[in-house]
Amino acid sequence: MSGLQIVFLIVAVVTLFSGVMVVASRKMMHSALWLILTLLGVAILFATLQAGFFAIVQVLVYIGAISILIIFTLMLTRRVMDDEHPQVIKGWWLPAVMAVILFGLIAGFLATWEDFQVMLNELPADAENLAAFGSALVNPAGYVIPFEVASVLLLAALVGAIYIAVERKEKTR
Amino acid sequence: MIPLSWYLIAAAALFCIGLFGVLSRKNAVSILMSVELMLNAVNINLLAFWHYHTQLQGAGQITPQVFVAMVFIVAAAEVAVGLALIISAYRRRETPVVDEMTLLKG
Amino acid sequence: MTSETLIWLIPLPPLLAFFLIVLFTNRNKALSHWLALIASGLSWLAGMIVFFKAVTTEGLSEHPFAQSIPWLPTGNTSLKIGIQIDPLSAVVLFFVAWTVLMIFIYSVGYHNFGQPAGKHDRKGLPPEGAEIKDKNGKIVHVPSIEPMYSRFFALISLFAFAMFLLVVTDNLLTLYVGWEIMGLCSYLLIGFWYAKESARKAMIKAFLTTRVGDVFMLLGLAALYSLTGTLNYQEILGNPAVLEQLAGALSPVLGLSWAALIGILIFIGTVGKSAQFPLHIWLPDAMEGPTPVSAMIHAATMVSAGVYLVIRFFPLLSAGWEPGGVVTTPMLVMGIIGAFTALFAATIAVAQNDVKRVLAYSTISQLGYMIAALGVGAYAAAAFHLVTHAFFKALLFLGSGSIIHGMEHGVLHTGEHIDPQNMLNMGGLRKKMPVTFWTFLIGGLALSGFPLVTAGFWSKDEILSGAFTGGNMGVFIALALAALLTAFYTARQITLTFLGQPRTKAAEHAHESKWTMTLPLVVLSVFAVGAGWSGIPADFPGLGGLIPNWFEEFVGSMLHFEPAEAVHSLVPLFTSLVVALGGLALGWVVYRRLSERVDPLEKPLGSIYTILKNKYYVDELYQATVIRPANWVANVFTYKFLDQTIIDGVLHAIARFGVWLGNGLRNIIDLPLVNGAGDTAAATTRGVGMFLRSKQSGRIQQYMVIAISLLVLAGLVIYFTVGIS
Amino acid sequence: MSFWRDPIIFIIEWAKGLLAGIGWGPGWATIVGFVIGAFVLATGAMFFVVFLIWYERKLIGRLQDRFGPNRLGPWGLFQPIADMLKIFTKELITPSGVDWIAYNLAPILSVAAVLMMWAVTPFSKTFFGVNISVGILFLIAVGGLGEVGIILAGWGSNNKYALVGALRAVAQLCSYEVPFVISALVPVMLTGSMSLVDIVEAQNPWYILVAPAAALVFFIASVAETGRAPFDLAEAESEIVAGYNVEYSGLKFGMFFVGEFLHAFTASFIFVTVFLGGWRGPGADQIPVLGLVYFMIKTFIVYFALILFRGTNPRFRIDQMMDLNWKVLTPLSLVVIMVIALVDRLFASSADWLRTVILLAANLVILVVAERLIRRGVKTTRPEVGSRERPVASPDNLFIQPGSGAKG
Repeated sequence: MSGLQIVFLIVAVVTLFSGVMVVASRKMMHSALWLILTLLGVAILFATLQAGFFAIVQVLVYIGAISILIIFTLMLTRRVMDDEHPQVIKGWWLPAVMAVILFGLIAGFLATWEDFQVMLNELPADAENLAAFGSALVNPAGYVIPFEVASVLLLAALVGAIYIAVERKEKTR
Repeated sequence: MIPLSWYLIAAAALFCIGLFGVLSRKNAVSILMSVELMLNAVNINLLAFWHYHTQLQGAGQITPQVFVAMVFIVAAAEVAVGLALIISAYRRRETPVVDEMTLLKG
Repeated sequence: MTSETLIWLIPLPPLLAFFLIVLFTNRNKALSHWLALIASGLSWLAGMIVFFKAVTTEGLSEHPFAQSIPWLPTGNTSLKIGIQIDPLSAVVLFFVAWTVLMIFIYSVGYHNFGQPAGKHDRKGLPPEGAEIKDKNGKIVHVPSIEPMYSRFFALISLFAFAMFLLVVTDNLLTLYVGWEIMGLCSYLLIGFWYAKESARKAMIKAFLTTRVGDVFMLLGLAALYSLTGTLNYQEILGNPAVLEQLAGALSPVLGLSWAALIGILIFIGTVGKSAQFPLHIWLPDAMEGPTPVSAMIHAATMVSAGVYLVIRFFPLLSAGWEPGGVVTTPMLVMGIIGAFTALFAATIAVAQNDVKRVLAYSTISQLGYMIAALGVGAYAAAAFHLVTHAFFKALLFLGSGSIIHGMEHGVLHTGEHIDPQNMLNMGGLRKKMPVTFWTFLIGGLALSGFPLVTAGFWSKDEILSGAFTGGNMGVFIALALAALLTAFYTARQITLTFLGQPRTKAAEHAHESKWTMTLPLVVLSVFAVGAGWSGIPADFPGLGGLIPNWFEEFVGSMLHFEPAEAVHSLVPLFTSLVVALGGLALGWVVYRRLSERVDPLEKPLGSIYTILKNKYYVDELYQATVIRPANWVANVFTYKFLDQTIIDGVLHAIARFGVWLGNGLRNIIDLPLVNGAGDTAAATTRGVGMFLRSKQSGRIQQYMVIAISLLVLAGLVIYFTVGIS
Repeated sequence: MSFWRDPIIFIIEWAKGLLAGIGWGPGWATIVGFVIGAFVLATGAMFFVVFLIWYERKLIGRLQDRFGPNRLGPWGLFQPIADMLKIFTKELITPSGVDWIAYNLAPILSVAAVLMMWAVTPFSKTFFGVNISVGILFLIAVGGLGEVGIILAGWGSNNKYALVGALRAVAQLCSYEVPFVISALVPVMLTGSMSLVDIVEAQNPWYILVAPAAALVFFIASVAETGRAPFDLAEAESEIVAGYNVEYSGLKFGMFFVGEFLHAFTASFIFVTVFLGGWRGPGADQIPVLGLVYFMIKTFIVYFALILFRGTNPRFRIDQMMDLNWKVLTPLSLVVIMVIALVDRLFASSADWLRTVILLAANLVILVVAERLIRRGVKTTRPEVGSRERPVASPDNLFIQPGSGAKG
């Protein structure tokens, strides 16, 4: 077992554990903090896959923006933040069983694939070809249309979020 | 040096944890967080397969990277709109708990 | 900047002007028209540069200026958007750029820019005139500015964009886009004064009639794309192999070859756009638009698009045809329809009194000429006539607008209640409106083909000689007769309008229009004369060879085969001389001394005159054959007979029987047996409903749990049945 | 390689040799080297802060017509050390009702986030932690961790003022990330790489000469990111007591304090790296240690500017702060990046000096136009706050003795 494998195992265990804690903790704030840890773990998993760019972007987008937003929302809905009541619905065991069976199924199906156990070797340094990736995003022969659509989606989300969340004042006469 | 299977299993586990969260948590913000977990699981899968295919074909594969970027974008948009909705609903109904938002009850 | 870049830029300024005017400057009239003018000026400038570059380039027809970029990826191929300037589009670009610029300038004056706003003017109605106090404090009536001035300029800018787009494009798809935008603009411009009922009806009529043609054209386009996989001109028309294949393959319709079928479908599009015989009815009604400008757009620019299309697709239409040989089916259809339309419309024009309607029918007739010319294979002649006709018809329309404007001025001044567009109310305008008179005279002579001097003579002569050498005597005679009538009604129009004595007070008080209106007239009259000199046939007695027949060389190079060795004969030449001069003289003689407001032909011609005046009752025919029957079928057959008698009768019978049967059964079976079972079933349903009701909790998560459970179940089943093997 | 030309690398190589001598493989040696390097750098940075505090207090004192610290040691140099000792010995009070993890994690995160930025900055040609290909993104991402720290502090303290302070701080930091990132894209675009090492190497001439408008936006945004005056709304003493760190005492408060000073210093050396040519200077290529010197000189000049900025500007109101960001900096940075992209593309084939001159001219034009536009939006006459005349301090006033000047 090489050093990288050990690192992977530790990170994966931490990630999964904090993932469980995200859905299991009673305090919403703790759940959000565990989420940050999970996201960080996922970023490290990206790094072990030699996708350094996406690891950094994961930290930037998820931790820097998304989790901050979530915590912000929690603060704005503070009344239930300190809620000590159970945070799961009554029949929570059914989803739990479902999730476990689903996991078994996915694993079972994956195991039938011949390349399942293939080793991921170290890639050459330029494998994550960011320049090619960048130009593919703006190339008509590449992915320019998805990229444009995504930009429009982001813009729409921005406008929509502002529109929904803005507090409409009663019209003053 | 790490088997592909480890990544896939870890991603599947993370996905199922997220699924459980979506199905069982009461608070809407929690559900959103669980959705993020599921999206992250998908991204791990995508990048693992990116690595696999790059290794298989010897050249950097663009498509998986584009997919990952799209997932990031969609996640960001989803969180922005979702949280705005939650805040808006909280203002109207004084609760972020989905259980209490049962306007569709028959 | 390369020519290609410049060509890309040609259509853009008017589009930009359209958006700017609509979005930002529509409050400011001066700014709006300056925007439109500058935009059309830029397009004109670019068009001229491109034209002269095109003219000076050797071998342009083999290597046109062309460029394209992929636009819409569709699977493996992608629809492209591109530009192409070859000799044909170069000359079309030339006259389009000029006429569009002139229209823009003219519109400024026509819509009374600089005049005060009228008190009673409403949006959607022509301006009624304003009252102002002059220096002496007297109240006088003057024309007032159009209330929707900016809107007009926005619309004609969009129109200009579409026309330029249509000309510079290199494929059918973009052409179709421009074509449809023009359809929209013509709809909006015809109905520009939308508060008038007649305008509303005319706009709908124009739109729907042209749509009939467009649907067929779209079918042809789709067939072409599915057969060849491209819509690019060069790839279809410039490729003999493709043409040969299309001409050889048999289509499932009427035993026509694919080339013939597609050709006819595309030609039907032209029939709609260029107002050929069965679908010509919209064009005269289109004169409801702001008088000369929109009319001239419809008559000199847009309808040219249809002819441009068939000229462009001539290689396809004539695929399989050798000069001098048997004409192909589409060409035969075109020859017949064109010649018939030419004669048919010319006869109607003779009996019209509205100054614009005469021109409208004359336009239909002249377009028929071009179509007929193509039908007999006179390719360059058709293109040539397209160009010259655009110039002199634009001139005539703008001139008629100027006349009407002058007359309206007179009407406002005198307060008479007469129609300012009726020629019988005019007369003697020559002295009041000299510039308009001389330019209109030039245009009229060009239209009637006054020998040697005017452009119309040269182009018409070529068409006649083409028809003659093409060996199609029927077409030749029809065209010659049409030419005679053309000269006749032109002379009639000029005589009624300008010569003699004023027949009304309003005509006495008419006066010359502003320079913004007369300047375009002068410019266009130069072209109405000069454009003909570029195409004097080399073998013309006396004059031939003095100036090289540049036009035929330039445009004729588009065709890949040599035109037939012209067996030159003096017959067509004499014919055209005789019909032109004879018609003119006849018209002048008949209408020279008209003093009362009645057409002198009305009595001698009798019922024929009535028929002509009513346009052969085609509108009524459509009313009787299409619209009435449709109404009748709907009302009498479908509603009264089918619906009320048969279906209702059957239903009523069934119902009566049912009632009888029901009553019987009710007492025997229903009450004791069925009701008992029914009640039980209802109670069960209710119970199940009550049970299921608790499941519809409004909780999304619960629903999702159910969904995921089913998914997991399905997964398990698959895993244990398929997955293991 | 002689010792004097590049002492740091020399020492590292020597230490590696030593480890190899013991029999450790090069891989382990590298790891140990990183650990030791990180430890030394972090500790050094922490001690460096002591000097920074003295520097800043002295300067601020001068700005406010005081002497600043002047009792302990030469020029008061030991004053911060005394303060430090005091902070060490203070009692650590943990208020009741705090969230233990959040409360204790927050100060650590806020210092760690800043220190992580040191890992990718090239201090000289040869001396840098790691050269990752997405260095600038890393800086921004790590900045996000600092925000998490602040949020944790605000929420974990179980205090309304702290929460409000944290909300303000995070709103500010999130907002100012937008122009920060966009203006940081300008050097990235000009260089064609996101690696800080590449950016420094490519700066010929310095990017502040090529894109002064972007540099200005970047500077203002990074000041806002540090959360210092005039952007110190998060700890506005007069409004919300002391913001997110109100419940902290002793060393934990000290961590926040250190974090803030360190962040300011870090912001200035990032500015130097991105826009002022980093370690570049005459002879720095040949003698790398000279680069370190240049780097420090430049950093202190920028830091000086930062303190001037702090000392001379009053604190923004929250709406002004947001206005400045969304209505001025963000549009400005968008315009700048578009114009620079366009100009750079149009003149891609012309000579370097010509392109530089044109870019500079374009930037100056943008700045002038922006200044005009902003002036038009500014209200020139401010509404009168009070209607009555205020009492003016005069010699009659009992609290001010005539003749006693202000002495600090």
